[in-house]
Amino acid sequence: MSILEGKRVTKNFGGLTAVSEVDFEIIEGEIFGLIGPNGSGKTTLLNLINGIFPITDGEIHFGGQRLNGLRPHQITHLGIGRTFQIVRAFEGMTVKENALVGSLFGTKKEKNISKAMKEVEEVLDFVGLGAKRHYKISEITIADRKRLELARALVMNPKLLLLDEVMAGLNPREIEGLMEIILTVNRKGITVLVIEHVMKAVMGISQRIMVLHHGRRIALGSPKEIAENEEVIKSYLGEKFARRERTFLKRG
Amino acid sequence: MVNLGRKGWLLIGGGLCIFLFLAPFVLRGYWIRLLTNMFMFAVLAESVNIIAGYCGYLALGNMFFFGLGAYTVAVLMTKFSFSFFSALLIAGLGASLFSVIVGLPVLRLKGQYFLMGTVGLLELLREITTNISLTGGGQGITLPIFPGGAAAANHFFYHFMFGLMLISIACTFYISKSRLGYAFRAIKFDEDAASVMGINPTPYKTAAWAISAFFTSLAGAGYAYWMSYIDPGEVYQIMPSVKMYLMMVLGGAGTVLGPIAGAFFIEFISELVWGKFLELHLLILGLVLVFVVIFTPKGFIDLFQRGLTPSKLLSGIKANRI
Amino acid sequence: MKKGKVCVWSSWGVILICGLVLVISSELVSAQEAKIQIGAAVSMTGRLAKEGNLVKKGYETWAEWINGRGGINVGGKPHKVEMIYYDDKADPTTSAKLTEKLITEDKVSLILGPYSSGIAAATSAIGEKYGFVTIAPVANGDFVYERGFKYLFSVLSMATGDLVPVAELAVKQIPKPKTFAVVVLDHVFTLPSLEGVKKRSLELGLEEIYYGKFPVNTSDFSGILTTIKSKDPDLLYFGGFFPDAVSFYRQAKELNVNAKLYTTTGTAGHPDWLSVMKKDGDYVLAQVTWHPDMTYKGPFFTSVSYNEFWKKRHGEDSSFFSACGFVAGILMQVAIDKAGSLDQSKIRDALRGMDIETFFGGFKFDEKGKNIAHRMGIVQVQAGKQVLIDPPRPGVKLLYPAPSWKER
Amino acid sequence: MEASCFSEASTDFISNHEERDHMVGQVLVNGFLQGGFYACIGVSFSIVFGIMKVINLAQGTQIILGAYVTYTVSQILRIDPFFTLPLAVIGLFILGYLIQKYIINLVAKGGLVITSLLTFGLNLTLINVALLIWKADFRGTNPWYMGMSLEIAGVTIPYVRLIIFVIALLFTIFLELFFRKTETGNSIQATALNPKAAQLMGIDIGKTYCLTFAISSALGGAMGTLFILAKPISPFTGGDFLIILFSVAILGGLGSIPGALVAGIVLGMVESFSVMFFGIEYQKIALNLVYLLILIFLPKGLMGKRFYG
Repeated sequence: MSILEGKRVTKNFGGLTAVSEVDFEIIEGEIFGLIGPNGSGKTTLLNLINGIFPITDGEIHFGGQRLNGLRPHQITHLGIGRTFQIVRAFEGMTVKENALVGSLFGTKKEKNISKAMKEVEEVLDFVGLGAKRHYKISEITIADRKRLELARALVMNPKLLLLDEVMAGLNPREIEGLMEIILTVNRKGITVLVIEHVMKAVMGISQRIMVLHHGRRIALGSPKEIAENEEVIKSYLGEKFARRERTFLKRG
Repeated sequence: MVNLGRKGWLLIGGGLCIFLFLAPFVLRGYWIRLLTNMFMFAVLAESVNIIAGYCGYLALGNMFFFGLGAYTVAVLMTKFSFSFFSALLIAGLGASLFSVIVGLPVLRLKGQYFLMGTVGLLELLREITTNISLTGGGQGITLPIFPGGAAAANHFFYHFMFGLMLISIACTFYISKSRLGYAFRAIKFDEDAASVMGINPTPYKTAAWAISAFFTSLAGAGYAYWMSYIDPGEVYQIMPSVKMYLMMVLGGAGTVLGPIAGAFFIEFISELVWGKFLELHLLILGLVLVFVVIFTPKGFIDLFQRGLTPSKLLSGIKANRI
Repeated sequence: MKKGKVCVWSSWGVILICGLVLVISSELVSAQEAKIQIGAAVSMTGRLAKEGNLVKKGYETWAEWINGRGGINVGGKPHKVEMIYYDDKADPTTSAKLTEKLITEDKVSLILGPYSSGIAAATSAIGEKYGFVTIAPVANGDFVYERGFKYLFSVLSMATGDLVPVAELAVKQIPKPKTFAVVVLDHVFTLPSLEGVKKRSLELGLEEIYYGKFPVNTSDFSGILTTIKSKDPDLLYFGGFFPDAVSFYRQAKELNVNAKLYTTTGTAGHPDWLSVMKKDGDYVLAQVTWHPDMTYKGPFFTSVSYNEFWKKRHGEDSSFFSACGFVAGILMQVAIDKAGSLDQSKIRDALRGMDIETFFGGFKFDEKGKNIAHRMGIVQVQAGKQVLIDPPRPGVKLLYPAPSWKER
Repeated sequence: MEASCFSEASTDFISNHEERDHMVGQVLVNGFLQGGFYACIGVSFSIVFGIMKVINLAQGTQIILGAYVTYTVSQILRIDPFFTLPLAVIGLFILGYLIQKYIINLVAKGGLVITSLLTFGLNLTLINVALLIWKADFRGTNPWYMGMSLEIAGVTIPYVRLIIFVIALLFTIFLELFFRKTETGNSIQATALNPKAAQLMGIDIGKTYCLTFAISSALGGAMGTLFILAKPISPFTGGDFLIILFSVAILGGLGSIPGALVAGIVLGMVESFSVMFFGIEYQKIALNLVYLLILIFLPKGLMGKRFYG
């Protein structure tokens, strides 16, 4: 059954429409890909889901609960975790402290700090930051910051995880690693929504993919369908990639 | 510097406290007064540290809580013949309540606008106090003299401010270790990210300001009784606010003991300055401000950490210059 | 974390060292003692710097003068005096601290008071604590003396009497004034004087047709003046700081607001008034604590000879602020002479019993330490000069009614 | 006491009608003329605030320094204060440029606490320097036309205030044109919007900031010249401007010059009408209340951008 459902979701900034009448439905337990050219409204859609922007028109439901008009922290407490495209870690706090905030104030609002510390350390080990837990944010690499973003979202132990371009700017090896992590997370039963530009990754891990273009939904379906969808190819993927992808999918 | 364990530090700290507690019994009046003054500023710096250093909201006008406390006590003691301590309690709680009330609208402002808002509040409260006959208006108000001679008074106010300082330190220490502290700092560094991570900023901001208000107001209350005469122009000043910020920055914003150390340091400096150069102290205080922010924008604790070599000093500049 | 802590404590170390240095240095200061040390904390900077420095000048000159005569006579043998000055920055806290420093650290034998009521209120409390006589040279807000202090003495009569002579003068004039308006700065400096003259005027049967209190730093009086103009009072009582008075009367001229008599607290007697206002300053009245043309006689000086002495030293008339400082010194010295020792309680009793006339005027203190023998002088600015018109002198009369701004 | 003069101040207007109308006219003019001056000093603060996000707590004293230049020069050369205006402008321009180049730029990226502390430190330093040079005495000018005024329909308009108003207005308009039309002006605005982008476009941020601060300082100097015509000054007078500077900047909106102009005049009106309706002792309260209410309820100011976040 669906965990997150959007009906004719629309957002206007003054004159221009960033997202218009997008319908979507995310099935519990799946990895749902969201792709589209820059400025196609992907991040805006995320901001609408977790309440950073007020929604102009339409409705978003999370497990039956209507999200319209809720403040970000309320939505977080319902069980939606999120990472930021431009990393928004708390400079001046250590890696561990950053993650700790998530577990103290996230979905389960851990009261006991030492207990929180423990699980934070587990999560940090899981995303591979265990060794750097005492580093200041300024002292760690982009890749690590992305991992931290992920960790911060995970310790909030969400039912739904929104990942905004966690792979942007990483080298292939790091990407492989992150894909692994995301799949493991998903296996633990956490539904995941990924925004990605790295086609290979998003095609590889998502069960279903939605394509946005100029704020409209131009396609929704399995990676295979998307790769073959003419409009998508025209407006976004481009022939060359599509061909390679088809052959890639044929081989299975 | 040798690194004693936690116990060692506790020992030193405790020793220092006992020493300071007994000090007034050996020191002469001026020194008692000087230290009392330092404790007072330490309290003020610490309470600014809570709202600005931890929570990142720069309440430059924070001194209006000081005036509020001072006048609450003054009016209650003279016009309604309250005892000092009951008046004190009311002053503290009153200020916190007030901070919550004005906080709801004012804490919505960010950065410069919050800063300027608090300055506006300072001015407004001064003008209002000047215009109410209950507070003695512009003529100021005279409090009852502390009964029981010079020594008794000196010791009373010394220990009052000293105790207040210890409490404020303890409170800040608790905050820094508790969920509150994490929430404050998260809000300071990135309020949106904080709210996405499940922190509802409003109550935390308000709490931070209320605590800050509480201590500032108590300090003001003590001050009023200590000076035994106050007028609006004197207790609602912006100058001490700025001094508080200097102390906080110098000692290290968002650390427990930094502001305290900063307060002591600055008070000693200005004390030395008056003695020597009569007509230059503004200039010197001004230059101290300028040099501090240029060379040690993160406070001298940070400087100690990085080491005191000239190159390190210059790196302090490099961080912020354009 | 640990590291941070280490640093915090090391900084504490630095501070404690600073403290030690300070202790030692102060010890060195208070070590040498030969003469009578007299301490004074006055405002050399801050909002009251101008007046504070003038008072200090009075103290300095007195010290030179007394040392020139061999010093203060204590029980038969003269002691030279040595002054210690601190700058209280016109801030009561600082002033209180410095006064306590003078008493407990520098171990001075005598204290000469600070400038202004607000600050005297703070320092007198210290003097009282240690049983030190405080002679307040220029602090005549009644509230300062209403706290039952035993060691506090005022050089001046109380502020509520400051402008009373103006009202008394006015009602003697032809055409007799009927109405008056009061415009006053809401501040301890000005309120008492204006309240006093208001009360007296009402007693004398004048009618109050306007009363306005303005806050500190009011720059624009045109609103208030417009109101006053519509009421057209005979007497205009104004009380405010120097800049307030200047912009008030300038705007009065601009808006052509006329009265038969203009008054300010102090300001028109202020040294800077003439240089700033030029001829627009004419006809305005103000109280002065002292004036060279006064005709008091006393030990050491008459009003005239004092001013000549001052002229020789400084090449200018003595301002009344300096006179207050100077006479405070003389009081102290007379009291010690009479007490025959430096014992504060003896000095206090000497002052209590005192009833003398000096170049400054009479001195007789009531049980609260108010000087009941002193009477403010009233000056009117006539042709760019501050002319003493009260106490009355032959050949000097009040210019009344003042011509309208247009006719000047 | 307050109560009594409250009623007085208000009743007399109800009592007599054409007196009241004439009164309103006068008060209107007063507020307007005062407002012009407020607007201009406000602008001098507002541009630094809007463009560099720096709260210049020394602005008041810079204005006073301008006044001192005027005072000194007109005393020495025995010339009309107005003719010293260019000197005040140039002098303060240079001072401002140096301050920004060698002091403020060193901490420009330091954030709000740092810059505010710095400007306050500068303020103290400047005050003390002024104190050493000119002493604590009150200094004032008194040209021959001081206090003269023309009368139109029972409303008196003092020449000095009129001239002050006009000059202040000219300065403001000139500045607005400078920002709109000239290339330098545009580059300054670009820097204001987004320093990083501006840098990429090849604008020298440091230099732009110096220029901005210098302009603001120069404007302050000019206003000093005008101020000392109306009121005597001492080194400590500068602090009195603070809340006006803030109010104009806030009410006018972040760094918006036309906004500041309107704001200044609105404040002037509030000031003089509050006197008319409530009595003068409520003037400052009214000002501060308006200031806070705007800050809280009118986030965009009158013509500026919004200022949450």
